[in-house]
Amino acid sequence: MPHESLEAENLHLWRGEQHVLNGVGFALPRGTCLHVAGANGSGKTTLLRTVCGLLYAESGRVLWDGQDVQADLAAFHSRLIYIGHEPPLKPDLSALENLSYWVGVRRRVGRALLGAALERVGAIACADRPVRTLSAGQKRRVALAALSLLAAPLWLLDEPTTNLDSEGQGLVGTLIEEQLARGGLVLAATHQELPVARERLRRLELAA
Amino acid sequence: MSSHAATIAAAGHIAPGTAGAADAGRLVLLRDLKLAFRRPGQLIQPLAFFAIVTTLFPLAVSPELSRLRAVAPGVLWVAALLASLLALESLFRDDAYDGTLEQYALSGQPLTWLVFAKTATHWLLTGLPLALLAPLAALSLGAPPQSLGAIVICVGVGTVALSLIGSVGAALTLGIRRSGVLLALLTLPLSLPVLIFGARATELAMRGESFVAPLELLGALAVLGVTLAPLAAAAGVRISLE
Amino acid sequence: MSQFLDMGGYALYVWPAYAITFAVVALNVFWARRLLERARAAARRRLGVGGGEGA
Amino acid sequence: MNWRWFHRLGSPPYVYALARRLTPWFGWLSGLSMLAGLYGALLVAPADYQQGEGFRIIYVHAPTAWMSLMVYTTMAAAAAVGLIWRMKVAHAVAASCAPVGASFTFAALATGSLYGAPMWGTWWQWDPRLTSELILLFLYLGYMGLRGSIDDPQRADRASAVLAVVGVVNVPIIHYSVTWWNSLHQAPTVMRFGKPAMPGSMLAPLLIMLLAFTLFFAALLLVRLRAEILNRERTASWIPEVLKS
Repeated sequence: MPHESLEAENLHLWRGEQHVLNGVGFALPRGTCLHVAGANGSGKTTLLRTVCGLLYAESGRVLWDGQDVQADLAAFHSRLIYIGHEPPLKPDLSALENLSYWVGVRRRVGRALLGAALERVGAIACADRPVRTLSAGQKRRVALAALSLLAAPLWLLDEPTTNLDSEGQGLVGTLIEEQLARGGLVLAATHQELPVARERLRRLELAA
Repeated sequence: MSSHAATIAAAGHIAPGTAGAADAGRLVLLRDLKLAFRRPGQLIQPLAFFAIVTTLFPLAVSPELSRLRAVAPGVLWVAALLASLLALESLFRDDAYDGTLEQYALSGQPLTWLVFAKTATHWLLTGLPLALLAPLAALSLGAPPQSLGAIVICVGVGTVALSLIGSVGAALTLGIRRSGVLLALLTLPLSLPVLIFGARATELAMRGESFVAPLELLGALAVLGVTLAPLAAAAGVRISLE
Repeated sequence: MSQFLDMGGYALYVWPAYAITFAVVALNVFWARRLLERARAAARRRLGVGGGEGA
Repeated sequence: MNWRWFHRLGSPPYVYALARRLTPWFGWLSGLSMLAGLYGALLVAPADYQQGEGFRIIYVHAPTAWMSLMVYTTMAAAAAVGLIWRMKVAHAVAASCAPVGASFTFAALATGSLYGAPMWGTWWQWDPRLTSELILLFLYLGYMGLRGSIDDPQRADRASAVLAVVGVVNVPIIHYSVTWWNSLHQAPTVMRFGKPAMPGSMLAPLLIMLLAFTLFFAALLLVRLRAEILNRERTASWIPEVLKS
């Protein structure tokens, strides 16, 4: 990961009559985390989805390594992982199965590695249980396991700490810190505080 | 639990390699198959529907096999078309709902290919079983036994095209509430050529004549569908995520 | 004149065909104008612009 | 990528003004040529030696059938441009086409049925052209249904654009399959619409009518386009200006 950086310039986006993103911009050098804050409905999720290219800004652009990401979206996507507020898990599959398919679409991973990742996030006990029987917090932890397995330089996390107990929130902090220490970038949208060291943290407040 | 601990110890730190598009497509297919077999009841529904619709005709038209034989190809194809349509609504719906489609769109893998894998699952789970069930229905409608093999082939090829056409409709109607009727309105007119060639091939097969020409046309539709439909369906999926 | 209206016995078919076609033409003119008027009215409301009535 | 802001910001007011300026021209030209066509169709053209005066229906049937296909093609072309270049005005054009096309497809079906009735002795025949026309009507209805069911205007534009492009690829296939099917089930020809070489006095009104309807479509499109542009441009500063007059 040489000099990865993420910038957004003057993003504008409307949803129907609503001007959701009104000239949002930021610059994020490697090894830093951007805390996107703001009240409900202030466009946190919209910003994350726009940055990763799911939504198309009517004006403005997103730059990865100084390159407009629209030029090669697939290449940009292979560098990022996005986790929305509901982890994409199938109720009928076990946590381990879910993880193996989710991660497997992008990387070849053995069962051992999957187990190790689940162990790491404290969800190994749920490995073989159908996700339907897991609590919201346990599902979150399974999603965190995917995060560590995918090894992408850019993380986009929507409300990563919801439904987690204080130990789980600490785990999110640790994972983010590790990612930053590797030189990775994190964009986290949450209205809670992020348990991350101040010097690596930047804050973007979205107005409602 | 202890087995996990053992495998973790053995694994060490192997750097995970990037999965190719073929791996990704295979995984999507396997995952959908596994999910479907976790709920076998839903797999049987389109087949039961097909069986019921073909049973309605003898009751509505006439129990005389000679009269049923005349309408049998049409009945078979209309029933197959509707049964395939019935299973389409859920093709992308669950994956859209829980964010799996989002992950596919952001996986860096070609979405067209992943959508194609999902469509292939739809065919394996409805088209293929319908093709295997069609001879039974045909027999009950007075088809001669020697035509049954041909009917399996025709329905098998035709449902490939139906699944592909349907995948476009299913992708475009994602995120619309009560999309079932709209899905039918979009898909059925586009499926008309499949119906025409399929029914003709079945009719010829039942008469013991050569059905190669309409079967080739069905095959051409399937090939055209394979090349174009996943592109449109992937575009539809992307739009639904906007 | 009545010979013209009779259309050689085809009056029952010819005149309805013309009537339907030009009814569709007229309806299209009406719909298009109404659409534009409504769009202008909506834009006025939205942007708070006064101005002349009608299109 | 300067083309993007060019299309996004530059185009709509320009297109709006252009549409406004061109509408009366197309409107009057189409009105005049329609009158001229009607005169030719009803008074100048001789009766057909086989179909007698009933033949005059072709002067409204052919133009409406022509409209149904031309409008669909225009819609699909605009949709493709909108999809590829993310051009708002192109989506507005596509949105303007569908109701016009659907209404003329309906007219083509009705006049086709009236044209066929005296020759066939029945109001409906599964004639390949009429059947294709009916399927085309379903395609229009599906398009409008999809557009109407999606709340977000941009998503509605893009999803219906994909459908229009898929539809236009399918129209020739559907027409071919219907013709093929028809050739199996029916004596080859009950009647053909305007096939043999027509004398000039018969052909000229037909060509004038085709031109008149094409111009009429252009005029309608320009009016509808203005409405669609107004509905799509939410914050544009040029709108108050054009609303004043």
